Amino acid sequence: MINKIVQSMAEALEGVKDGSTILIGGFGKVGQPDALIEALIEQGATDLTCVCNNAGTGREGLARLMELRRVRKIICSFPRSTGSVVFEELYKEGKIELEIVPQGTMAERMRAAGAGVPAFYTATSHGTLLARGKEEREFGGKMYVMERALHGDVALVEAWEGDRWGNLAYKDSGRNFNPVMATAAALTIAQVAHIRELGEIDPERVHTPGLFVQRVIEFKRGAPWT
Amino acid sequence: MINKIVQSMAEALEGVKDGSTILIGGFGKVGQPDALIEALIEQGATDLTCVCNNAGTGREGLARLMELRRVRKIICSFPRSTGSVVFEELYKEGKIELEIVPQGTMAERMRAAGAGVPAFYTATSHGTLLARGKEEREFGGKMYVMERALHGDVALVEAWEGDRWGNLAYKDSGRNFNPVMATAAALTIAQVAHIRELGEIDPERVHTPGLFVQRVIEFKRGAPWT
Amino acid sequence: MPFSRDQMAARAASDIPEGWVVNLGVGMPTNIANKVPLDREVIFQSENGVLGIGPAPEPGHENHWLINAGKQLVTLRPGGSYCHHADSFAMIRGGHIDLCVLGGFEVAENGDLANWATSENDTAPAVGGAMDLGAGAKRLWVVMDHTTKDGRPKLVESCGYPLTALGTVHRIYTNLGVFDVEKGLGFVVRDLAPGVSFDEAQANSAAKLHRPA
Amino acid sequence: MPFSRDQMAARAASDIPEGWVVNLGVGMPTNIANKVPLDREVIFQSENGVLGIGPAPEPGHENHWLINAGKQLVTLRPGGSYCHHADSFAMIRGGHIDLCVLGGFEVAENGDLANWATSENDTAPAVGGAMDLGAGAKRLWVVMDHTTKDGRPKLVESCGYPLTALGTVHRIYTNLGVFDVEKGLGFVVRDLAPGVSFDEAQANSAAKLHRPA
Repeated sequence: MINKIVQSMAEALEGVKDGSTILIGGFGKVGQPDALIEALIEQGATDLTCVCNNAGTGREGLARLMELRRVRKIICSFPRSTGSVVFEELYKEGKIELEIVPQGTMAERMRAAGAGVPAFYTATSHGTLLARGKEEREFGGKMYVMERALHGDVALVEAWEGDRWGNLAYKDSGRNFNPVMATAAALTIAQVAHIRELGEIDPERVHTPGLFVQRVIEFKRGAPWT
Repeated sequence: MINKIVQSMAEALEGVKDGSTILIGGFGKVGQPDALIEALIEQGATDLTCVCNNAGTGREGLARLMELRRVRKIICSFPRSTGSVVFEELYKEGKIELEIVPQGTMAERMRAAGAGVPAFYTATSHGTLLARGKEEREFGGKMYVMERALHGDVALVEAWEGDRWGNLAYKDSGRNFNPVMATAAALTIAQVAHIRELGEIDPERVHTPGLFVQRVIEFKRGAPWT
Repeated sequence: MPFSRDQMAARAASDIPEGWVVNLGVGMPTNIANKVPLDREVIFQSENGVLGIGPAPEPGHENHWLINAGKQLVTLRPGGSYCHHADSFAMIRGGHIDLCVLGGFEVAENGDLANWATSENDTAPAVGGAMDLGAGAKRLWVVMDHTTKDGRPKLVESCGYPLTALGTVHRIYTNLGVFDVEKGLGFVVRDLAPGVSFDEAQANSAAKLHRPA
Repeated sequence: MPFSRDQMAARAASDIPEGWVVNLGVGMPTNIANKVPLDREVIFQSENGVLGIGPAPEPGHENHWLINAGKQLVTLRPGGSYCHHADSFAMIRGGHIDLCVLGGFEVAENGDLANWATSENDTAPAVGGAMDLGAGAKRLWVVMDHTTKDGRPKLVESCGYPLTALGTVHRIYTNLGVFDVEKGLGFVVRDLAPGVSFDEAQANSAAKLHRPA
């Protein structure tokens, strides 16, 4: 019997190595795998590259991981959100590397990684600072930038429901980066609000088929995430 | 009020021009927009390039369109299926052009067209006859072939249900090429088994959001497609 | 009297025809949605994978799983749907969004937009989806004040700030009026706020304004 | 006595561990699914967007919307799901399929596979998804007769037919036995059919066979 469901956060994060690239799902607080990030803090891996749309807020979660100096580099589209104090401090002091990627390019680079596409062209960022040092090329009279696949060693994702095969379904705007990141990492760990019996998730709305997921753990975030 | 629902097949196919590239959904007979193909035969456009996984079977549908000498070129992965007699005759006599594309590359080229990606790299076909004349390039010690986006002027797709905004949901393996083709054409025409009221299709299982669809027509194919 | 921010949003809203798919940038552009009557069906897309955004939720009926790109709680209209980030930006990059409205630091007369960083050495500038939207949408409008707080013009001959997208702005709504960017010509005045003269608009711009043909 | 086709399928099936995601090519490989007991959970993928294919439908319970890549009616297991063609081949190209089993015209000792065209001038050869599967799956096995009907060996030093994929075959199941392709070495005999000698297998091969270390 295939059973990807694990019972403890320690088991969920087991084996995450120093130096890993960690893809972290969520947009704002929606679809953000809070419990897995806490568990990663607990787990101890360091020298991490984190890929996440924002660079953390407040002093919890990703911000806490950065404050503990466990994040070497952050790859994101929007580091400067309200309350990203920890990141801004570390960045000012040169204690964290930053790679800014346009949000759509970031999503597509991970989609490419998951789909076996090593590189693709996009018009996004052509002629801007973010295209510096990148190959540009003309197709049909228009200029495009070559972007590379962005692979993760680990993806931390949050879904509404999941089953023992690793199938996931998301809720509303909780989908965001999660399904894309799930395809792009060697080890995808899913925090789900509800474990379902196999076959309970409608096959037409399985958003992440189980083959992209290695571990599933149930975690109810509590209000208002119910 | 947005209303993409049309009442007649003539209206559905209106304005399709000679010389168009037509993307035709379906895999085998599943998700194949039979009624729209018939309507295209009726409509009269000629000198067409058809993109379809197979090159037609029997003497109906796409095969009939070819027999009428309205298809200049076919782009497909598998021209030689059982009963593709019309195609084989025309091809032997040099009366139709053929571009063979690996099935996954064909899907990805249309996905790229829909996603604003003019070109991408894939390992598929590297070192084979189908890579001849294409740029090859190394990434991370492995060789890849550069493939171009494949755009359609028109896509003919079949879905299980659709609404007046053009939202579509497919049934079982009827999804196949249809959602990808819907994104890749300037004019996407959907034949649906059931028209639904706006909001009746679960927002979590809208497989093709309405912005990719210009016209919707209800057509019940009858048994066994019920 | 120059347009208020509310009036700028209303003015932009009134120019959006039924049936368009529209992405509104964070900040001033977001307000445009409130100015489009619900019975004129405009489909608002948000890059976090929401298509068909409805009005703000009524108090007590908030759904915390449903936010827009500005991270505000929103609702979904009947006919709306969800997708993931790569599919959402495929819509944007693939040219399936009829209109995107962004805020701006500067717009140049060739349609260049600068709206994400204030210098090449900006500490951790935040780009979000602006470059994707700027390059991908069928039409790009900008809503912004005509000048900075200290009076520096934001309609310019060429952008001094780092660029977001090249040559893609079609129209600008400011407190002084509405301006089209016409290829090979530059800024064309489409409309002026009540009591604002052409000369006043010109005096507040760092590029030539043209009268409509 | 050489393996029958059914025995070849059963032999391959017995080597597939629980939990693998497996794509079976049209023809001989498809039969492998029938040889995997349902309680050993192997997830069969079909490139037309079906993951978790179950046994053939019982008469009277056919669902005509549900076929596999060979266009046979199938069923979906609980836990199965559907996706579109680009997502399906993203699974394949992205290395998410543990095993693909294809038929073959020829396999070379460096792992090259030829299975789609019989000459460069083939009239309209049909490739389907073979090149994607050949290049993308984590492991590629081939199930084929050891020789052609007229006795020509199909295990060769280098392929004469046009290639499908380069250097990706890991194992071959034939009527004479089971052969691994080892990098830098070539064909290694893993098993022989009952009554088939190493010499007989070698005599029917056009490349050197190695005894297992």
